[in-house]
Amino acid sequence: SGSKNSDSKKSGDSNALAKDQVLNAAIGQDIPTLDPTQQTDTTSGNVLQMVNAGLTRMHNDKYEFDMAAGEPKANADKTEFTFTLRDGIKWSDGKPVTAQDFVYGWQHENDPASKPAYNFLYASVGIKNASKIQNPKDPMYGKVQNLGIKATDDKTVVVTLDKPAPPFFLSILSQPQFYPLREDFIKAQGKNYAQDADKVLYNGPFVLQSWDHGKGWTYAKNKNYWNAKNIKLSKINVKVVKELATRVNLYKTGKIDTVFLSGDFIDSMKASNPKEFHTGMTSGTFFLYINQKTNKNFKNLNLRKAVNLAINKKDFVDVLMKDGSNASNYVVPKGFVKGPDGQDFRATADNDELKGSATDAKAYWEKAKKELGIKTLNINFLTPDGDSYKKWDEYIADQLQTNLKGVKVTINQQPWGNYLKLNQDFKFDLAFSGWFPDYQDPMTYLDMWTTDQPQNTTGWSNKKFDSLIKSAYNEKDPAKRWKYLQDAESVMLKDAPIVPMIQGGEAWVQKTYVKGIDYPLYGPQVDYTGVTITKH
Amino acid sequence: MDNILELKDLHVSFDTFSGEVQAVRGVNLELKKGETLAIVGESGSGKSVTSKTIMGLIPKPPGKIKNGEILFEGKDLLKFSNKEMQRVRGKEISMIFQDPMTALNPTMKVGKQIMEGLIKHQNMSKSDAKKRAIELLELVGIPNPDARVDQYPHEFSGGMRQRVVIAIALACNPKVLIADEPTTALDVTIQAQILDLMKDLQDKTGTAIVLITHDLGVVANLAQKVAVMYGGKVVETGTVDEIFYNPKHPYTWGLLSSMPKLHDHSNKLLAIPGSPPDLSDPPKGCPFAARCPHAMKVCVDHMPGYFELSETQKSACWLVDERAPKVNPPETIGVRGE
Amino acid sequence: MVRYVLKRIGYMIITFFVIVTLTFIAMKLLPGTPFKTQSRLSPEQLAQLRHYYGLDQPIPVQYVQYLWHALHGDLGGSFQYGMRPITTMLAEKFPVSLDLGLEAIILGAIIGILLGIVAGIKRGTFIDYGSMIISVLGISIPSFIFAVFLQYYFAVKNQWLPVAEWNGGISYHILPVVALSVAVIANVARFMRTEMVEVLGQDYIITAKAKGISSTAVVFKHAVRNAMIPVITILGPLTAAIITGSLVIENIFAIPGIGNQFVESILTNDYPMIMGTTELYAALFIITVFIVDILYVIIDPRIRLTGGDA
Amino acid sequence: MSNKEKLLEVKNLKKHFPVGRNLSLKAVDGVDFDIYKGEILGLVGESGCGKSTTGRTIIRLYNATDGSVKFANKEITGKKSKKELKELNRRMQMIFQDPYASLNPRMTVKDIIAEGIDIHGLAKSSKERNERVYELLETVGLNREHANRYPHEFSGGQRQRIGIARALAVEPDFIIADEPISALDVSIQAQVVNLLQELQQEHGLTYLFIAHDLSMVKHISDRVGVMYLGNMAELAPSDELYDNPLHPYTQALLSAIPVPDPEIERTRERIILEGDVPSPIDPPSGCRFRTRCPMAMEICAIVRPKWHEAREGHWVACHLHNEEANETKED
Amino acid sequence: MMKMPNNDITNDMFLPADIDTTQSEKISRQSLSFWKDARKRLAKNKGAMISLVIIIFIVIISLIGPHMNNYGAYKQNLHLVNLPAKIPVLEKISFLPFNGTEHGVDIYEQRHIKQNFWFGTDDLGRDLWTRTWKGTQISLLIAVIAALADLVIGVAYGGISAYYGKHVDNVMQRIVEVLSGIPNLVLIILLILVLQPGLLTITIAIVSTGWISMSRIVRGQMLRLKSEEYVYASQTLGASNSRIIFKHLVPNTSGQIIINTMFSVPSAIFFEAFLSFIGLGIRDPQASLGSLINRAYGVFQIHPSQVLFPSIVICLLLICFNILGDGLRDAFDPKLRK
Ligand SMILES: Nc1ncnc2c1ncn2[C@@H]1O[C@H](COP(=O)(O)OP(=O)(O)OP(=O)(O)O)[C@@H](O)[C@H]1O
Ligand SMILES: Nc1ncnc2c1ncn2[C@@H]1O[C@H](COP(=O)(O)OP(=O)(O)OP(=O)(O)O)[C@@H](O)[C@H]1O
Ligand SMILES: [Mg+2]
Ligand SMILES: [Mg+2]
Repeated sequence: SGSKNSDSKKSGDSNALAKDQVLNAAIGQDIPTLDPTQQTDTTSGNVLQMVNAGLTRMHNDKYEFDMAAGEPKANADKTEFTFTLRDGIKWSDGKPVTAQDFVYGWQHENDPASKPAYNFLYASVGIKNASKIQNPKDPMYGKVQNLGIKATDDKTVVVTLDKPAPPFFLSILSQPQFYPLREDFIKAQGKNYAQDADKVLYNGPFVLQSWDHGKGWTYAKNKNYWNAKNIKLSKINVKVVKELATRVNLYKTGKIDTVFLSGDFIDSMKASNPKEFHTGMTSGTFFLYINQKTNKNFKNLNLRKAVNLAINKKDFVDVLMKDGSNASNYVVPKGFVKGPDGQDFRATADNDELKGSATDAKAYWEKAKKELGIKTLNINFLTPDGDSYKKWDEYIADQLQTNLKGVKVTINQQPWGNYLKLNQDFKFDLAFSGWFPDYQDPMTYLDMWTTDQPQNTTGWSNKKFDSLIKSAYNEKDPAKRWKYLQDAESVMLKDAPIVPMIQGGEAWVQKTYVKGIDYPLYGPQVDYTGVTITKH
Repeated sequence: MDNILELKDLHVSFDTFSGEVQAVRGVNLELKKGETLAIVGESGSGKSVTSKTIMGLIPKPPGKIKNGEILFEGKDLLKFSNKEMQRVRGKEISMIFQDPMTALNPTMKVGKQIMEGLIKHQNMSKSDAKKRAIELLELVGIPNPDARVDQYPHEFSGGMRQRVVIAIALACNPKVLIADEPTTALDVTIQAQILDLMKDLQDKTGTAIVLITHDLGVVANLAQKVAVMYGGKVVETGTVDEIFYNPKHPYTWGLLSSMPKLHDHSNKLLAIPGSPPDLSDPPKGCPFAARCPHAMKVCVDHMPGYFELSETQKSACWLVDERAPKVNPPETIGVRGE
Repeated sequence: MVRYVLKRIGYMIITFFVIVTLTFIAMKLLPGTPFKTQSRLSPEQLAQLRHYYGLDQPIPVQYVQYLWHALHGDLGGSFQYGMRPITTMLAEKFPVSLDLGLEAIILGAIIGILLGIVAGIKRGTFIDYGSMIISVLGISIPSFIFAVFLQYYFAVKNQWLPVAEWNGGISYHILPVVALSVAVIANVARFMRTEMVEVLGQDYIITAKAKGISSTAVVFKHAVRNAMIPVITILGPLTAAIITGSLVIENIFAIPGIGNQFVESILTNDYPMIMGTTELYAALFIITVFIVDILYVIIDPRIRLTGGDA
Repeated sequence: MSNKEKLLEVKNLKKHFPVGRNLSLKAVDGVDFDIYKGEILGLVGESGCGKSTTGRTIIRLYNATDGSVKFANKEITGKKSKKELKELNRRMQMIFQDPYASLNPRMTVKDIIAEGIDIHGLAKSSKERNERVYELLETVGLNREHANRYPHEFSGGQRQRIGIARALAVEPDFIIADEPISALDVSIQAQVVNLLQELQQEHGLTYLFIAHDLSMVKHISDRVGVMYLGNMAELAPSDELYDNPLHPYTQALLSAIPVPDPEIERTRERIILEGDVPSPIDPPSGCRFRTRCPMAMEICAIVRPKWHEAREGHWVACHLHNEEANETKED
Repeated sequence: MMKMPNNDITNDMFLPADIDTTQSEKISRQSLSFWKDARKRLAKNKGAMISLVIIIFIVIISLIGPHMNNYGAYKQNLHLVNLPAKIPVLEKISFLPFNGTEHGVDIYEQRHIKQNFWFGTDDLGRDLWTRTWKGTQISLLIAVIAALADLVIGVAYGGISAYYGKHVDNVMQRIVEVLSGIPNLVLIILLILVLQPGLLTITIAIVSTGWISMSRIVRGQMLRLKSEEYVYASQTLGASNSRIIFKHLVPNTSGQIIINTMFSVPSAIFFEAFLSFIGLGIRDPQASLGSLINRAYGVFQIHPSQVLFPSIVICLLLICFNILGDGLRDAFDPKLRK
């Protein structure tokens, strides 16, 4: 977003463009999948958003109309939208992108036979019949022809919803799950579909020129893209290099132009290449679940507060993260979404509910001990495994043990699959978790805490909170809805059902001749569509 | 000068973990054209070392030749360069080893092993060498040699392998053949075959043979002259008859009387007590003194020189000295066959 | 011979079958699913998905299905890579690893054999000690430590060689191949030396020398050949060592091979991938050992197998 | 001789080793002989003809495939109780061929010699045990200082004597000496042979003396048996065998032995046998020796010659001496 | 009769010498048991002795090292993270990495830190000196337990297989054959995945394949020994099975067992480190050498000293154990014995 992307304004225009508009990058992981139906992760999502296009596209933290020619026509209660497609939009094989392709794409995405991985987005946004089609118990299960999308002609897509469209309706349409798909192509490819660069059709700003599994991939500018004239880069080479140290070396030796940093490389690169160093914030928030469902001790508010205050989050972000992360006492991230008043959610929300020091933590701990009649407390601290978590876990465990005498923390690092299972089975006391938005609305961070939501693995339940969320769901007035959401968050934080830790940041270096890379808080992780390379 | 091979005061030592082993401590030998000289003696008395030294095959280190000359046709082999020695080995002097099971390269065809020497020494072409190899196999009595040349050693029995080894040794018509216990590893019936073969071949080629063995029977069968070694020295040498019927050295006595004779009916063998000297710390005097029933004070500290008993017989024993008391050899000595 | 080969193949199949079964059991003991968004799915949806992936079947049925599919070259799809077929992925990555491994084995074997020959001939000299020190170091120092320091010195600090990558010119191959072949060199050199010493002490070497052929001919025609035959036997263990080494070396030098993929699949619990790779490794190992045995029989004329037509 | 008491009776003894599937190596294939009390029976034959196997089967190191062995009139093959076996082990002992392999390198000479004493509980105290060991050491011509040393410190002849002392420790009646001298130097061989002879006289022992050196066997034995490829070819008192060998194999064997007497060697006529000993896995039909026999007849390939007493105390298995065989069979 | 012309020889020397024939049986060398002999041989092996000393030194320092300061192995301090190594006196020696600088900057001065951390600190501010030696303890512990478990299982398995022979052996060997067809790494990784990393599971995983080579050696050795003549001798004396096993088979296999155990220690150290390196090792806050290296590898270029010290320790350990193993093998090698 603009705030992070400082360079483009200052020096971008003053420099002449280089002859070769080629960007070289490296990443730690290969593309997990090119099939939008299977996509669940950021890397795949990023690639898909670069090479494909839906009705809308996220750019500079705002949605823009992409395949859709402009604002859709909506009915009065905002349950039916009619999109008109742009003229001359084409697939990479030269055939036009039609309204039928959208219908097929959306239906395919909801067809149980295609084993969709992330299609609950349709239910969240309230596309007509989506939740019924997705529910195996419902008679409508799998009957995708009932989905709220129709093509009235080649250029017109009519989308119907179960209830009035939420504010994030247009932004969520930029997600890969809502892309058009070409039935004939998919059928022809069969099993091979999306397995290689030439086994997919593209309609986005770039095409995948090659995908060398495990080694990397290359984007090339898509000449058929309607907005091709505004895409400056002719090529992006992305290498897959697992070790960060190696990626940094590639950067230092000039083999790549930009690289994300973490841990100690942040300090080191900041010191050695200060001009090329950048940090920014992401929309990921990290927190600890407190299990009060099966661990009765955690029903005690004082104990939950003690745990909350015992961890020095400032040191955590300053010394351990160093990537621009923010110590957070909240769940809805900063800079993620603006309200009807044009103000950021956090600017007007309650930020200090869980503020306090280690001393306060001790006081709460003493109280809790008395109330519970305990002297010591053993905490099973569940976390997903992964290199970065290691350090964080140890720090958190150490903080709890040091600041709350008598607490003994056992770290239980588990592979992702196990973690999910243990977490959902409430087999933990504290569990480290992060949350990224599904759509650009505070709701994506809040409705999960309502009573008996599957994601609410704390066992916390608060009637007031539930009713505020419900009100927000049904509220048509954006301002009121906004207020409900802010109140709900405040209610929740007062009760400390979780330990908010941080809002994630990101640090990276990029060569000074690279302009216009954008790292939006919602949308693709990295947006290359505005990048230019100046002479160097 | 009809000695084809002559060893003069040869000394060979080995550097080992437990000090210097003086394996050969002054060996003198003479071998005439077409003659068979047998070297007999206790295990470890230096027989093999002597023969390997002649061939220039003592590994250096740990071995070193401390003194002496090896005159082959009057030229000292010890002064030869490695290259020159290579020309002598196999061509002028060749050697047969004790164990036919290990003496052949297991991964090389038998024919090729015979051909190698031919190609090197006689500049033969491959096909000529192969023809000659087949001839040689035939000569040493291997049936069906045409097929056999292309077989590997493991396809041969022990006796046949020893024949192959002999064929290798005889390939270039050497003037001297050194046979280091050529039959020890073989059964008697096979031994008889091989001894027969060797005699036969010597008759045909006139090669002089140095035959090393433990077995006095083999010596009696094959040799014209005998050298008896003990403790790194030749203690007695002479013709077969002299050594068998008129030996002068108590060790030779012991050796002869500790062997039973098939036709002999006395029921007690004459054993030599004790065991041979440790060559890493050899005795100053006669090496046999410690086991000699007739040892005198002089024997302990003074090594006797050779007493020439006849043109051909020499003995290194103080008993032969006129000052020594007269000692009779054991009864069994000097008895000729029935 | 034919009988022997058949018997060996029988064993190979049994071994492989056991490995497949073991991996299958191991994977079933682990709670992994292809559903990374489990928490956002309703139990019904989850159940439906399990049904689609055949995960609601009884384990024995799944086992039979797995075997049946495996028999048809279908090892399932990668959890990590959008159910991309494991066989395709392995087929893509295997050539890279094979390339690396073969280069390392060939280079290592050649250098190791040469070192071993020289050390064996010059026993007790400083050349001998030198090469034995090299081999002790090579055997002792873990390849990943070696690789890390190699990379630091040659690529990072001095930038003589590329840091990480594969393909495109030998310069990319040098560091990883060297790092991987050190263990091979060390093991081969040591083994070769022992064999040389052993062979040089054999009677037939003396026989050969007694023929008067030159020392070089003795060493190369008689000693080296015989010493090299047993070296074949360590090819099996070496393959295992190369596989082990490749896991980290590929990672350190960012080589898109099986080893790299294997580690990634372990760390991301991509069970089908782990199983597939495990099976590939096992097959590779089994086949190598088999080839080594057959080679041995072919090369060493002493071994004649009884039974069958031999 | 027949009035002497038989200590060991071997009847149709067979020992086959399984090799590979359906194949067996007929190491010993039906031998018969008796050993009388107080005598030395020599057993000769070429390498691999089954001498050791015979000895080892008698002493039950191998289980006999077939046949019977009676020791002091008691059958000793087949299943036996622990007690019976122990008794047998005490009365029957063995001396081995390889002086390097037959002594446990990790045990002191004292423990090696005392092993039998320990097993059979022949010493009441450790003092008595020591005394007994010292005594035995002296019996075999070693001294008591050697008791605490390890085998590798001894020469071959000394080791062989230690092996003898070990066998003597249990005061056996019968000793099987399996090539006790063939690994030794000539001068040392005589030491050991003399010792064995002395012991036999002193203790009234009975020996089965195995060797491939016919002259040594003849020297030490009262009677000599000649084996060929798992069969017994001939058995006779030693002088009789030497003076009047009946079997062509014995004749060839005798003539093949070089005699340490140049005069004899110069004049001796040799019978040189052709070829090698056939494989015991697939031995020739009929007479085992026929493939190398200079006097082989048609019948030799068909009928296995009968083991019979061709003369008083002179047994042979050869078709050349068949008439008597048939005669003896008839009465 | 003749006379040697030698003035030193006097007539009285020709009297019988009283040579004590029993003397000839005397052994002059000092009595050596197998173990003493091996120990002596080992003691002469400089490399092995130096290795032994280094290993002992590392073991000792790994035990006392963590108590040499009071930072503790787990104590975090975010204000003291990522410090380079600094040792008061050694900091003056420029080529040693102990002067508290990193890339030319004195970090201690820059960050105003008064304490000294001998090996520096890690990214959570924990003292690396303490952690390195604690890690060494863990690595050694795993290695020793694994080696011992290999020993127990391998000896039992190999022993039972060889001892019972026939069908038992057949079945057991088929199992081993199948097991050894699996690359050990794969088996280890599978086990770790199923059992979850931890000290015990790593050990179990390493042992899961480690015992096979031991069992093979023991079986092979026992089968060979079973037909050794001294075992037969014992059998003819009526020895019970247990006597044969414990007096003869086991002591004679012990050399091999010890050698193999000695080699399984470095291999276990390696596997632990390897597993840690690929992320399957000991879990923090516990440390092993491998996990320290793994953690430090990521920041190798920034803070080289973090990876340096555990790497040096692990390499030293591996090299020394290997050299010591070689030394033991040479010391026990029967080929060198006579
Ligand atoms: N390469 C060597 N290194 C050290 N010592 C050696 C070497 N070769 C021979 N010797 C020693 O030299 C001495 C003489 O050995 P040699 O082989 O000549 O005896 P030999 O008379 O041939 O005995 P045998 O009858 O047993 O063959 C022995 O003490 C032996 O140990
Ligand atoms: N344990 C065994 N298993 C299989 N075959 C054996 C075994 N022991 C001996 N044989 C075979 O039995 C045959 C007879 O062997 P034995 O040892 O009895 O011969 P020998 O007459 O003692 O020979 P030598 O003179 O070489 O000692 C040989 O072919 C031998 O290979
Ligand atoms: Mg010799
Ligand atoms: Mg035998």
